[in-house]
Formats: sequence, C-alpha cells, structure tokens
Amino acid sequence: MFHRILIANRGEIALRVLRACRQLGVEAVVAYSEADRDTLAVQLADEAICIGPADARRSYLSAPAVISAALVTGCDAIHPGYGFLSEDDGFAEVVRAHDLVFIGPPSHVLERFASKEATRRLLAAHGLPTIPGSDGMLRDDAHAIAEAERIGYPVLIKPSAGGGGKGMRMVRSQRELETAMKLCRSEARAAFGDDSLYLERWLEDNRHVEVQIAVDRYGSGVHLGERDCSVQRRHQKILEESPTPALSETARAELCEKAIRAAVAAGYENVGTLEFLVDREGNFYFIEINCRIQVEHPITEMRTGIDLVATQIRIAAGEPLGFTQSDVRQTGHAIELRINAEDAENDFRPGAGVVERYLAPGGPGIRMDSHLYSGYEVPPFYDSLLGKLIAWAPDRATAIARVRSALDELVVEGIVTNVPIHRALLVNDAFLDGRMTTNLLDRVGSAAFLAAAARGQ
Amino acid sequence: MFHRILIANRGEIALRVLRACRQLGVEAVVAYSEADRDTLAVQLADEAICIGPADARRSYLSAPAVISAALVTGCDAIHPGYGFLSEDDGFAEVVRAHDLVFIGPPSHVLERFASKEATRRLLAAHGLPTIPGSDGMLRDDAHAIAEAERIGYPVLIKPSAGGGGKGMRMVRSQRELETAMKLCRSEARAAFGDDSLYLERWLEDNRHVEVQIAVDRYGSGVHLGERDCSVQRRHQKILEESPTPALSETARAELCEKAIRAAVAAGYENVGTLEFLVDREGNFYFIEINCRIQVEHPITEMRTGIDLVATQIRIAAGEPLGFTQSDVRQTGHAIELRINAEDAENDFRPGAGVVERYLAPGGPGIRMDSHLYSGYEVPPFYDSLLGKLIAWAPDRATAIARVRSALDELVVEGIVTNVPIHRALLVNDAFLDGRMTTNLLDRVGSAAFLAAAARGQ
Amino acid sequence: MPDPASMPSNVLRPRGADDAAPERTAAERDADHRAVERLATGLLPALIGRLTAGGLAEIEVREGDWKVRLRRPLEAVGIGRRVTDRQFRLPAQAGQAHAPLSHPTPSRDGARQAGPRAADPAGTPPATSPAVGIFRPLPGIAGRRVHAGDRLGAVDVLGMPQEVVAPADGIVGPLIAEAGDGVEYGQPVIDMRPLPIAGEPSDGEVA
Amino acid sequence: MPDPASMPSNVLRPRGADDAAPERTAAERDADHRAVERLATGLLPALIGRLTAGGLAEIEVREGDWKVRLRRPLEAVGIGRRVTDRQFRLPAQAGQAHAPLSHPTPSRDGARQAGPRAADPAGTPPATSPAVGIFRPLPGIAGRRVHAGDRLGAVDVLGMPQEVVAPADGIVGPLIAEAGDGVEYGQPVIDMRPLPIAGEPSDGEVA
Repeated sequence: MFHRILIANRGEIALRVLRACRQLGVEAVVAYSEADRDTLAVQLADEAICIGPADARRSYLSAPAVISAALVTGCDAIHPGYGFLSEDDGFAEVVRAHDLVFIGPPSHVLERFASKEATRRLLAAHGLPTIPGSDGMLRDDAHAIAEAERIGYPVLIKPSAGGGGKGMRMVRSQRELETAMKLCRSEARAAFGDDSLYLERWLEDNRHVEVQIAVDRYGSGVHLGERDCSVQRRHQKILEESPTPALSETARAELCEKAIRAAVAAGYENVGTLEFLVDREGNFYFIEINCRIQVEHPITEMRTGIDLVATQIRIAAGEPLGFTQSDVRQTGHAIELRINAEDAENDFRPGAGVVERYLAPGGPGIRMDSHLYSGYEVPPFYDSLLGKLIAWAPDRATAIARVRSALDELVVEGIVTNVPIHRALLVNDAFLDGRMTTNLLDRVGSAAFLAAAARGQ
Repeated sequence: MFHRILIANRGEIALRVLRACRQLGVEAVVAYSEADRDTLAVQLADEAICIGPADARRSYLSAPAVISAALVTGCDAIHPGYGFLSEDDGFAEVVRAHDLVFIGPPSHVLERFASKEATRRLLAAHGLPTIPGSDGMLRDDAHAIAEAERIGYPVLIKPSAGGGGKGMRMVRSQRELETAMKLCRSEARAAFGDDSLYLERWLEDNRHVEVQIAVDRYGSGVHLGERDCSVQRRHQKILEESPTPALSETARAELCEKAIRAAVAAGYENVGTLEFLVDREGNFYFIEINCRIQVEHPITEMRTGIDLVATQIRIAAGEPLGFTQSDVRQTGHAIELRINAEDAENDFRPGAGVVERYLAPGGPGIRMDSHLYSGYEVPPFYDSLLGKLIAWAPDRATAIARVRSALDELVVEGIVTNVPIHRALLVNDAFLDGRMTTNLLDRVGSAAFLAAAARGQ
Repeated sequence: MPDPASMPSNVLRPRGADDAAPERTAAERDADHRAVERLATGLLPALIGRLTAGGLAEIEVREGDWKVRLRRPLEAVGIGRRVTDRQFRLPAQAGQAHAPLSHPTPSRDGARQAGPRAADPAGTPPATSPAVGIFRPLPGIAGRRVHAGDRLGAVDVLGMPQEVVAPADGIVGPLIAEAGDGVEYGQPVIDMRPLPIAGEPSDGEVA
Repeated sequence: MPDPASMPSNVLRPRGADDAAPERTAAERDADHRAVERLATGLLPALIGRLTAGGLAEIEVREGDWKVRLRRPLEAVGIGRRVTDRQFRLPAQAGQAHAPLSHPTPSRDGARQAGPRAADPAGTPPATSPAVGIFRPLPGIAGRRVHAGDRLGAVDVLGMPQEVVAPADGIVGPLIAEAGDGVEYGQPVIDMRPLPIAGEPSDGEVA
C-alpha cells in the first residue's frame, strides 16, 4: 500500500478520496488552487499544497504542477479524482516516469480506450452490442435503402465528418430517406467539404444505463451492478438510481455479466464504468467506457457495501481484488441527487458565492457527500456541483420517500441551487413510474416541468 | 397507518422519529418544552406545539400536557421516544383511554414487564438463563455452604432488603463465606432491620450484550441481532458495536434465537431489547427487557437495513411485521459513539451553551444522528447527548478505521464534548482486541485511560 | 432614535464574558477602543455611501483584529434563496414571539409574568396560556378592570381547568384566542391594556 | 488611519450587486441611508463602550432592517473549544497569509503583484514562488538593489526553472525559504526591503 497520496482534485471528490485514504491508513496531501484554499478537504488533509492560481489550466489541469507537488510533498501516488487529468493517458505516463503511481488504469490501458470509436469496435469484438449502423459509408441511394432496411427504421443519417447536427436527419421511411439523403449530402458538403454519409439506428426514448466494474492487475474482475442515469438535462446527469427500473432482474444480470466479461477480455484494469443506451424494447448498446471514478459511484457503494475509491487505490497499489463476483451482494435501491449551484428557474445559470448556512440531512440510509460548510465561499471558476444527496432503502418507493424527506432537511442558504428541479422530479409521474428517458426533461422543458410539479402539489 | 403522530420527546430522537414519520408519509407534530423551541425537530416538523416549561416534570414527563397536545393538534398516535414516558404503563393506558395509540408495547404488555424481578422469573420460565443464585433465602451457614458449592465460587452475598452495597460481599471460598456471612448479616440488620441474605454467582469482567427484537400484534417476531454495549462509564453506555466481539457466530445465533423465542412466548409486543450479561466463558444471563427504542438502535439498522422506528410505528398501527427471520440479513460491523456534552478531562461534568460551529462527518458507511446545527444553544436542563456518530463497514477493523476518521471530521465548537474519551478508546488495546468489559473504564479510571492513550499515540 | 443603553434585548451574543476569558489589561482595552473608534469615525460614512448606492445586502470591513459588518435581512434585498420553503429560525432571534430561552421564568401559579410580548416596553403584557389545551375565557371578561392574578378564564387540559390570570393590573383587552381554540403553553390568549393614567377615575387600589 | 475609499481589498462580500437584484427607488435608498446613519451616530459610541469594557468577542445590534455586528477573531479572545486538534480555518479570515479569494490577481509572467503580504501597507511585499517545486535562489542575491521584475532566482518544476522575480523596486532582504526547499505556489520565498528614502544615494531611476 502507498504511504502518501496526492489528491489532485477539488470539491466533494477531493473529500471523498481523503476519506478513503484515512480508512486505508494512508496519509493524504491535497493539491489545491488558490481559489480552493478554504475548502474542507484542504482543512482536513494531512498536508495541503497550493499548486497554482484559480485558472484550472495552471493548477488542476497542469501536469507539471501536480507532479511537482507530489514530489515536493513526498507522495508515492496521485489520485486524479474525476474530470481534470483523470483520464489523460499522457499524464498517467509522466506520473509513472517520475516513479509515482497513477491511481486509475495504467497509461497503456487509458491509451487503449482513449478513442470512443476504437473502444466500440474493441468491445464489440468482445461481445458487446453497439448501435447498429450501415456497413461503412453509403455508396449511393440503393446502398442506403438496403442498409436502412437491414438496420430497421427509424434511422439516423450522419455525416462522416464534423458534428453539431449539420447533415444529420432522422428518417422513418424509405420515402423520407430518399428525400433526406440529398439534403444531408449538400449540407455536409457545405459544412465540412465532405459529403460522405452513414446510417445509425435511431433510438427513440432511450435510457442511459451504465455498469460499474472493478478489475485488478491480475485480470480478476467483478461488476458491481448497474446505474440508471436517464434523468438528464442537456446531457448532464442530475439524478441517478440503482437498480434501473428499465430492465428486469434477468436483463440486468445479462447486461452486467456481458459488460464485465468484455472489459476483462479487452484488458481493462482498475475501476471503470461501461455506458449503454437502452431502447424501449430493453435492447442495450454499448457507447463508451469511463476510465475513472464517477460522480454517481456512491449509489453503487450503498447497494454493495464496497468502497469503490478504496478499491481503486488498492488495485493501483497492486493488491488483488480480494473478492469474487459471488461475494458481491446488491441489496435495496439507491438514489443520488446532484445538488448544483445553478438556478433552475433561470435556465440553470451557474451560481457562486458564500454559503451562509449549510446543514446536511441525515437519518437511516442517508448519505450526503459534500464539501460545503456554513461560511464556505463557492468559487466561480469550476463546475457547479455542491454535493450529492444519496438515499438507500430496501425498495425504490422507500428510497424515494427518504430522499424526498432528506431534501426537505437540506439547508443551503445564500446560494441558488437546483433543489426545485429535484423536488419537481420526485413528484413527477414519469419518474415515479420509472419511465424517465434521457430526452424527457429537455423535451418537456425545465420551466414547464417545474410548473407542472407546482400545479400538481 | 396513522395520519398524524405527536412526537413527545426532544433532541436527536425527536429528529429520528420525525424522519421515520416522513418516510411513512405520516404528518409529524413535535411537542416541545420552552427550552427546546430552537431545536431542529421543531423547525422541521409539520407542526410544533409548546407543552410546558423547561422543567421536564411539567413538559416531557407530564402525561396530561402530552396527551392534551396530541388532542389539540389532531394527532392519532403518540411516539414517546426513549426515557421520559416511554415505558410508563400508566401513561400508555391513559393514551389509550383518549382513543390515541401509544407507539410502543400496549399498556398491559408494559405492565407485565414493569418489574425486573418478575420479568426475570417470567423469561426464565420461557427458557432464558438468569444469573444463578441460591434457592431462596439462606437458612443458616450449612445451607449457604451447600448453595455456594452448587452455584460455584466466587459468589456474591446479597441482602434481601435494600441496596447500595451494604451487607454485600463477594467471596471466593468456603472459608471466606463463613467469615463474611456474619458481617453481612449484622450490616444488613443495621442498615435495613432485616438480616436475610441470598447468594448470586459473581460475574467477573462481564460484558453487556443485548438482543434487538420486533414482535407484531399477531405474535410474529424476529430478532435483529445483538449489540455489545460493554464500553461503559459508571453504568452509562458510551460506545456500542455489533456484532459482539465476545461471542462466536454460533453463540450469537443461540443467544438471539433464545431471546426472541422467550419474548414471543412471554407475550411481548412491538420493538424491544433483551439485555444480558455475558461472562468470561461466554455464558449469558438475562437481566432485563427495555420496552422502547434504544439510543443505540442505529447500529442494528446499519447491519440489517431495517428501519426500527418505522417498524415500531407500523406495529403500533396494527400492521403485520411483513418479514420473517429468514428475511433478516445481518452484514458487516457497526459502531456507535455517543457524543455527549461533557468534559472528559473534568470528571465528565455535563456542559451546555451555544454550538458555535457544527459540521457532521460523512462518507461511505457514516451516519450522524444529531439535532445540532451551527448556532444551536444546548439547554442545560436535559441529558448531555449531542448526537451519535455511527459507522458501518464490511468488517470490524474497517469500521474502527472509518469511525476514527469520521471523529476527526466532526466539528463541535463552543461546547466541551467527550470526544477525547472516544479518541482514547479507539486506540486502546483492550477495545481493539474486543476485550472491553463493563467495569474496565471505571477500574482503570477515565483520567488514567486518557493519559495512557495520549502516551501511546 | 432608540437609546442604546435601554436596548438589552436587541443586543445579541455578548460572548466572551464567561470565566474562561482572560483578564484584559488597560492597554489592550485602550487599543480596542481606538480600533473601534476608527471604524466609527472613519469607515462608517464610506460604508453608508457604498451600501445605499447599490442596494447591497451586506458589507463587511476589517480594521486590525476588528470586523464591522452591516447587513440587511436577505428577504428585504430580494437575493439569497432557500432550499426549503420552511422558515429556518435562528436561535433566540430578536423580535421572535417568545421569551429568551436562557431565562425561562414561568411562575409557579400557572401564569407567566414574562409572556411572549413582555419585552415590549410600551404595552401591558397579555395574559398567556398556562398549559396546552382548550381555551375557555370567562364570559364578558373584555373591558373589565382587573388586578394582577385575577382569573380571566381557563385552559382545559383533559378536563382539568388551568387558570388564565391577569399578568398585571390593567384592563382586559380583546381576546387573542377564540373560546374553544386549542392553545399551547405560553401562548398569548387575552390582550391587556394599561390602566388609565393619573387624573382619570381610579378604584383607589392601583398604586 | 487608512482611507476607506482606498481599501477595496478589505471590503468583502459586496453581494446583491448582481443583475438579479431589483432596481431600488430613491426613497428606498434614502430610507437605508437614514437607517445606517442612525447606527453610525447613535449606536456605535455605545457599542464601543460595551465592547471595550468586558473583552467581548462579538456584539450585534439591530436597527429596523439593518444589523451591525462587531467582532474580533475568536483566537484573540481565547474562548471557543474545538473537537479536533486541527485548526479549522474560517474562510478568508483577516490576517491569514493569503490574498483574498475573490480577487486572485496572478500576473501572466509567473510572478504575483499581490503576494500574501501585499496587504501590509508598511512593508514591501516579498517575492513569491511562481509555481510548486524546488526553490533555487541566485547566489548572493541578498542585499542587492533590484527593480521590479528583476530575476532573484527560480523554482524548479520537474527540471523546468520558473523565474522568481522582484515584485517591486527595492533591496533584496534575507531568504525566507532555503535553497533546495520544496515551495508551493504563491509562497513568500525572499523578503524585500524598501529603497532608502529621499536624501540617501539613489541610482536615479526610482521615482
């Protein structure tokens, strides 16, 4: 095991990693930017070191600053948290070159999974279904029609180059396809100077379901169940739960088993997450792998009793996993609400300022992961996550009741938060019935969503 | 289920009951004394009603005030918490007479278990071992010698009348017995005017182990495992853990099964706790039953995932338990530290005053049940419990590491707490080895205990 | 303008006066005095300008070891949002409708001398409920001239009447609670008005 | 006495000036102005008396919607007990060795104009570390007369030297950090002394 770990992150995850270090009996040094001098992790750390100004490019994103801080403070490993340098294979390699351990997948593993496209092909080769698409680029209309027929309507026409929706169309029939092909080609040519197109199956009302895995250096891997992150606003997750209400127990088991088998076969190492889209029929399609600890990891911890951050550190230290799939027991239901400093009633504009009063909720099954305290000043330079309110209960209905009650207890004064959207969610029929899809909140519109909840109450 | 529950208690347990009400979808009215106007439960309640002055005899202990408050606020049930009126069969009966439900055992059950002596005989008749003693009063020296032989030395000579240690002697041999009998008779005669004596086996270095049970109105009962409460200071529990390190898994199972069988047979109803002394050889002896929710209930909740307060309310509402013994799963290890407003370095003098700053610890497996907040004024009129720091982990060593780390995070400023004694405990060899007995802390002396920990660190 | 010397109930948290505080020397007191005076004479005018210019909620200035902070309640400024709809009460907040917690002064006879409005120096304190129960005022009590301790009604606690008495000599004002209302301990139930001042007819027993 | 108008870095948390705050009328501003003036002229003298008499840590007075609070840091008064041995730092506490968080002013060239001691109006700010790494001062630098921006040494970051420069014209004082020490970003590493005042020999370039 390591003697001293540098935590190269901030906010709630810095505190989370610090807690894992404490439990493992490892000293924790917190690397912080000038804007984070007063944060809780800095105050609780065995040592704290300022690595640069508020600008993340010169502090949390600066590989030299982070590595130099680890050397100056005598650390033997670096925990990157999430975001920032956490999935940067170049950084992981430089860390290794300085005889330090990067807590996460080794650089060659990060490199292998760095390209989404290559990762999809790699994991498809190891048995994971991906979103069906045309066999390469569309040669002509006849080829397009044949491929669309094979994939099944509706299909999405996508340009090979670029992005941003240009040259992209969803079509529901051969007639629509024939019309759209011309438009898409000209749009793509105009926008990217390249009019090659391909097809992908259009997933209507999909859900985002992800599988948590842990694989040690010796190729022993387990899955720790899945998480449903379908409640999103503009592709940002705001509420996660486990198990997913979208799949039967059998389907969940199949998904998780396929995921861990493919990941181990593809040579993944350490803690990671495989993300899937699930369509209305319950088919799942692999989209990408996250080679880091995720924001929503606590709901998995609540259901399995396994400390994922400690596991991550132990694996990086070369320890064997120490348990097998049959040792992993998942019980009950867990929900996480992301509490953000943003104004749900004003287009989720992010906020900053002094938290005049903070009081965390408590009681059975409640966990609040947050770096807030009364008097803490939220700096305006980073993401808006203030903390995560997590509830566990034997069943989903009780978990919802608990998290709702806990939300009523939460006090964050002086700063605008997204609590209203959570209140609205927790009385929303689509959510209560487990029918949330990734596009629902944006389709309805947050304002309409909040208003509907206000009327319904 | 009830519509509205009056919570007739204060501090952390009022908040705990409030949380259970919320989860069950029941409205909660908090009855408070003038000194508790600013407490967290009052602020979070659906309604709060002042029932009298700070003096508990005129508020929390006043049956008319509590019942009148329930009637005035339209409640249909009363939760008494622990202490105060929680085990008062007379109160439970008056509650019933006003067409309200007492949340706890019905008055006739409370009455049946009101006398400790009668309860011991009753539960002994249903198979629970009690501390072996002489067959009635000692007729003469010959009778005493014969009985002592049968019980086994060392034995305790006890006077039939009175208490306070007068006329009481522990003897280790027949010679000591013969000498002590005369002294005890004359002491007892002098003190109580009654020189009848009896014998009881002397339990050296005993441990306090208790079994949590829940029995519904229809006679279905389960045990929820045991708790070890051997860490005591002057008969006050200060740290509890589960499972007990004193017994093997087989012995624990036997203890718990005997306890629930006897309690059901004796007609117990609702949530309750059977207390035992366990001697060095692992023999256990029933001493009493607590007909209420206990301070240390959260460690059982952490290990079983069962909400004991919600269960208590459901049983009182006439619901069947809804699960059987085989549904109850106990996992991992849980520890609770009682955080008291008392000065460990000054003979545990209780304190009061304003909590200038409060910050609860958090992270995986951590639960802090406390009514504190920054700025809260702890009134001087009641017990010194500020909150309970509870940690769960897959094993005892990790639970100890977690609770120690959480203790480092806890901030209670402006008021002196017993945190130093907990710090000392958590590095003490007897505790770490699971060898704490109920007399250990007093025998060593708290001051010496604190000093030893300071030297050892 | 209120006289500062007569405002004890508005001065909150005079902490540090407990016996744990070290003795202070005359020199230290002098230094403090000078620091605070600088704040008062030098900084306050500047602060006033700043605060009134921008509709600010709060401003804080430091001078050596001292801080001065001026603030308006958040609601008055319209900023600061709360997570819950509920009012989160600060402990022992000035102007709150109850007696200070540190000095509960219930009298033994079931009435309270220091009722919730006792802090209001202008009026006579109202009669308060001696218990939690159902309020039963004496019929036609309003308007009567009474002495401290006179019975004005009762609060019914499970059938046992607890007397509501006049907290002081005065004239019984209008009922605050209605007959038959559920009332809590210490709740003002009957308003009281002062006796007519000297020169008006008196029953001779009023001092 | 410091000029209030020139103390922006000491005035913290001027909140409410964001565009969410409603427009305020002249009448509202006037009412605020009057309230604050009452505080300044009426209450402050009384407060000074109270505070200096008893060694108090904090005192607060309300006037209408306004509150004024005077407080000293707890450490200075010697009350308040903590559960942990660690020092729990208040955010942006006066006298703490760092620049105010709300106004981080690192300059692009790797040095910082507003170093940790920049707030001390009496002295010249020390030279600070531009990065986290190993401190390498120029040999024999102490005692030299330098201009703002002159190189005084470097901080070695994984083999890449980052310049430590003089924050202002002055004379290089003693080293605060030792050669070879690990230093953090913004840490004062070399003391600076002011140039001799007028009348003493000057190199003619100092304004």
